Amino acid sequence: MDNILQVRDLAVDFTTDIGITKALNGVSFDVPRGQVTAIVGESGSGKSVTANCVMRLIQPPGRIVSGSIQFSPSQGSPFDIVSLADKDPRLHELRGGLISMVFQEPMTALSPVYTIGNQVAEAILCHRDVGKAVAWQEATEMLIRVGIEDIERRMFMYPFEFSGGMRQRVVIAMALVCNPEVLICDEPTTALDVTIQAEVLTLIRDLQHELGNSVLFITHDLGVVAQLADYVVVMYQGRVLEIGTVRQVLKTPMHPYTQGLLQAIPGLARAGERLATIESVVGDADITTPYPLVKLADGRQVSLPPQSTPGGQESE
Amino acid sequence: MNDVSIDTGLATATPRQLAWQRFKRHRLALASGIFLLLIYTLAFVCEFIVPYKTDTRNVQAINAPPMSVRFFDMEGNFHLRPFVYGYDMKVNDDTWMREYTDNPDKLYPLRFFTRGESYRFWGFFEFDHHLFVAGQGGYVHLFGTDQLGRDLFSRVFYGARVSLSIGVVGVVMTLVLGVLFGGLAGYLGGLMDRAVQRMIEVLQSLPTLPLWMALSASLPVEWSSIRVYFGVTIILSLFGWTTLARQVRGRFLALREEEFVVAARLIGAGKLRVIFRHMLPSFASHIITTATLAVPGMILGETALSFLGIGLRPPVVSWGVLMQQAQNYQVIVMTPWLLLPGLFVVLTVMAFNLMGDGLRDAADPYSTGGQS
Amino acid sequence: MRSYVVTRVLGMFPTLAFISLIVFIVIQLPPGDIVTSTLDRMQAQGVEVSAEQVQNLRAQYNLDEPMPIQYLRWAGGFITGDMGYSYLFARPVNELVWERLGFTLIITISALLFTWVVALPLGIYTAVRQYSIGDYVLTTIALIGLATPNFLLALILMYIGYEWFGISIGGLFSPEFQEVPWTWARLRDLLSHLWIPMVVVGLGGTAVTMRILRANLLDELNKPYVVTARAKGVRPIKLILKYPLRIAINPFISTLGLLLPTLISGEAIVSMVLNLPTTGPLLLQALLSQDMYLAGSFLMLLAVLTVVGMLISDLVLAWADPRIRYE
Amino acid sequence: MSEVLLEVKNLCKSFEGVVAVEDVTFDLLRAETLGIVGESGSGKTTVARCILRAIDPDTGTVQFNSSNGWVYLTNLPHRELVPLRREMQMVFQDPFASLNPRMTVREIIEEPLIIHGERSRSRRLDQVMDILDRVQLERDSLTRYPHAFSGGQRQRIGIARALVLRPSFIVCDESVSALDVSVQAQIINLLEDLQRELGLTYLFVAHDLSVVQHICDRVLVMNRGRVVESGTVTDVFERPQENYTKLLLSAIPSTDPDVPLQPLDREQLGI
Repeated sequence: MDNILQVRDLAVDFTTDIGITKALNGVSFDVPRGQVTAIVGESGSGKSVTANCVMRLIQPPGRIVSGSIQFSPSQGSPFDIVSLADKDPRLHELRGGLISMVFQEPMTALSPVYTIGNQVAEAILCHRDVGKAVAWQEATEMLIRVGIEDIERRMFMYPFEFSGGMRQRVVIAMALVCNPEVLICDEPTTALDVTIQAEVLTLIRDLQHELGNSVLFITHDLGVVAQLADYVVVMYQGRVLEIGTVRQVLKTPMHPYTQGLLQAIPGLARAGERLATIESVVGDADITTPYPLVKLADGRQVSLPPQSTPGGQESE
Repeated sequence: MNDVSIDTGLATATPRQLAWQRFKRHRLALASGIFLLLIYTLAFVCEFIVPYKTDTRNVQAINAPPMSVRFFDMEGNFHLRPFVYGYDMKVNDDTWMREYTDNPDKLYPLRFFTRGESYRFWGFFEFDHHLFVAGQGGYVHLFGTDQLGRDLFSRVFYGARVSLSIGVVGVVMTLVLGVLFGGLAGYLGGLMDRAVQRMIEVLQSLPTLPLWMALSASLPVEWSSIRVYFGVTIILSLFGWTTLARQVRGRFLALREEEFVVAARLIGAGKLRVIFRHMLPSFASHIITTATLAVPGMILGETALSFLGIGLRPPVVSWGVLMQQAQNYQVIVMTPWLLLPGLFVVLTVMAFNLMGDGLRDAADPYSTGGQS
Repeated sequence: MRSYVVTRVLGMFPTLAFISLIVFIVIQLPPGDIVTSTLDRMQAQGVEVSAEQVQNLRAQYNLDEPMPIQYLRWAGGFITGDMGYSYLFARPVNELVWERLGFTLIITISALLFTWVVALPLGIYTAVRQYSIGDYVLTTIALIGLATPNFLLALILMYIGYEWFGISIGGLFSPEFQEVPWTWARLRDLLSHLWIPMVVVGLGGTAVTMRILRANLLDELNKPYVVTARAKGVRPIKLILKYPLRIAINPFISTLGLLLPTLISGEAIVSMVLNLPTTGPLLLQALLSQDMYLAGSFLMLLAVLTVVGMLISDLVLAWADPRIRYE
Repeated sequence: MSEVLLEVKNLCKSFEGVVAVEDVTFDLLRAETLGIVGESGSGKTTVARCILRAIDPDTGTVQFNSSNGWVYLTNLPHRELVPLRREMQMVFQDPFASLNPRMTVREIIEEPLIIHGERSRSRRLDQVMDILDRVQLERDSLTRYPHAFSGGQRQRIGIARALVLRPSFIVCDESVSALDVSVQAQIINLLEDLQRELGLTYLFVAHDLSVVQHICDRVLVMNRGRVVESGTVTDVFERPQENYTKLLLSAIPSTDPDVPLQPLDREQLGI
């Protein structure tokens, strides 16, 4: 089946004064073309590290120890992102051109000393051989598309003159302006108020439908996952515990950790009752053991509990 | 917020122990600290360390170059006891300069922990033992001598006592002024804050050296050495406190809003308790760092003023006073060893800067506290 | 922006008024005045002076007036461009000051330029190549530069110049150009002498600036906006220059103003060692002989210079940083 | 049962001319949990801090039903507030910033006892141990410093410090919003257990509506410094009257993929 990204056995170490921390410990999953894949996990699960690996943004003291990320663009031959040399021209083409990224903090993700127009148009100038006027024009169109009004004036304004939600729209425009094949969103709504979050989520969902690119969405919020994702990867302490479609994972979670996570969310349905905690759901079982990943007939990877592994399937 | 606690060794370590561990990792900072400890100790007991007093003249050695300590004599024989050669002086017929060479007949062994010139230790009690002296009625000038035949090695360490202490005394005064004004501005705010801010702005926009010069020049000539010493120190700290005051004020304002300080107020802690139990410990490390980094400025200031002849004055010996002898290039070309006090200034100032850097890194309680 | 400039410029005046007061107090501090020191001199030569003569002398120098009047007279004169009369040189201060101030300015500004030209690339290099051998070497040199009093550096250069090259370093002109009117040849001669004070005065500042820039850049290098720009595909060199450097340079511009007092201080002492015809040596002379108007005017002019310098650096900062400009 | 513990009337507070809280009025009943929800800048934290006098309000009154009868908190000089601190405490948002990094857990939890005049060392230690058990922290935590604990454990230390004086009233200022979902659940359970055991009254400030929905009996919705709607949780969350409340509720993404997110439009609602 058609996967635009295939992550296999990815391992990342962070060397600190205390010792080596294994931020990723053999992570494998697929990102199907034209769909939204969400990686969900709590802090320390390694979900952001995974996203940064795809962009090759891991900096010392972090280091990719092993594994591969096979990228299959719609044109040209597939290649492994991990093994690209630092000076490989494909790396430059990749960052911002084929794959682009939206970060968590809209307040600090834009340089305070350049205008919005400058920073969005720069993304075009970095990847396409067009004049400044063309870049400016296309940047304007993209900003209109993400819902920035009064554009003639706003192009010349500085990020600090924008609200948080507006800034995140600008960052999204900046990421989409080169029409990337993959859009990575690293907790893009965590720093926003719930009403603004809803607006931004709707925007991302609509743009994805419209442009048809593949999205890798990093979040800790299962509500956001439910609303946006087609596929879900559940991570915990640097490992993938469960993979499946959004309905499989959220409605019939198999891994006890996922079950615990879902039950720990407070809500009206269980008002007055005690909330379940991971411990109460998992008990003494070792929740760091991932369920084996299985390739289904349609080529998708999913995880199944060991006892239910279908015979004959080629397991990963 | 990783829900995994750090291994138990670090868990019970006090913040001070953690800071010490971080500081120890800075090899250069640690080495600088040891160097400073050493040189301050030597300066403290300089009467004992050096063979001569500051005004002892050796008329056989005027403007004589540094001697080297030897174990092998000119015939290549090994001597268990280190020794120096005395000078052989000859006046150059063309330049009329004294030129010195080693005299193999004057072999002076060094004797350790033995009697030499008597001195009053810190002016209090009479003593006559020295770390080393030259035996057999000879003399030893490890750093050479000046135009009056005074031993530069001895003078450098006496000078260290004055120059190094001026750094510390000056910084203490700076601290008092800085913490006082900064604290007042930060705590009282309003009019006081604006007044202090304005004062700092004015003081910082004055070129310090000319102003130091003007103030030093106004110290009466008839003042005793000790009064001049304190006069110069006060002048140096008068313009140095602004940086510290700014920092104290800034930290004060920031800390006042910190959640743990608000928490302390909400459990009913009084003002004094909030300040001394919660706020001061949090910026004590910053104050120590700033103070360490401020000492070099004081030492350099004293050196510059004394060098110009308007700071400390002979017979007081300080590094700046010593450098004053090397004011023009004729002197330097003939007797370059008179620049040696400068080397001590450079080393000391470097050591303070390096140690300050190390302290600054160690001061932050969470720099490796376990969060990303 | 305009209102910022206006408030900033207006704010300069109270500062200057304050400074003039401090300067006046400082120069009044020494016990005695020009009259007593003149009297001492005369008496040393065996000249008897009557009390009446002393009174006349004081009146002539306006020293019999109360202090506030003296201050106002001095400050007022200063504003109108009349800086009084130097007793030491028996000439109006105006005549003595301008040429020397010009040389001070030339040395200070060239030292400032030297500082920037050297510190900027080296600071960027040491930050981007953190913990490389080059970083260690340059950082060590900077540390030594920071720890060396600049008069010592001047002395060492003098020694090296004489021992190795057999030239005597010092002064701003060769003897044949000392007292002649300005020509191209004289200018060339000045430039050939200028580099030594420029390097000596500028080196300490260069070390400081390099360290500040390195620290600032390291702070900025991993900020989210830099990561965003990298993820956007901006090429490495442009990335550094356009993003972190632009921000790292802002606090740096504001230190430019604070650098001026240091440079002027350094210039004063180096000039005395190198025997340069600038304000420093004359100021010292004036202070030692209690030539109050001369010393006061020098101090005040140097202060005006730094305050204006700081104003310029603030305005440049406002121009460079939209966050300030738009407030 | 429904005795009034706290009465807030016409509370106003501005910061440098910007209005943060405008004319806020409400009552708080003993042993209930009242939630204040709103977006950032709605003034909810300012209200909480004004009540405990961490900030002094501009105008308005706060009356507190203390063990010695009713007092006007807003008029009291800070000196006279000290004895009242025994009865009202706060649990902060940031488990990292709210604990003094230079004090051990024991010193942190013991400090309120010292301030409020408990002189016997052994009695103090007993109380500290007791509260440690209640918040489910190991006893060997006492000699450790905050840096040795995870976010959830630190929040327990913060709760212990607030509870050691046996207050009747606790303000929780976003106390669980910085925590991961799994840790958040533990802390919410803990807060509920403590409320049952000790008969505590909570003022619970949060931006997370589902947390408020779970833990609170009644709720105030704030927007731009004003209370726009108040009532029982069931009323407000199931039958919201005000447009702003409707907007807030519509923006919560459901964890059910079959319930699509359809946020209301600010402009259509006229907000």
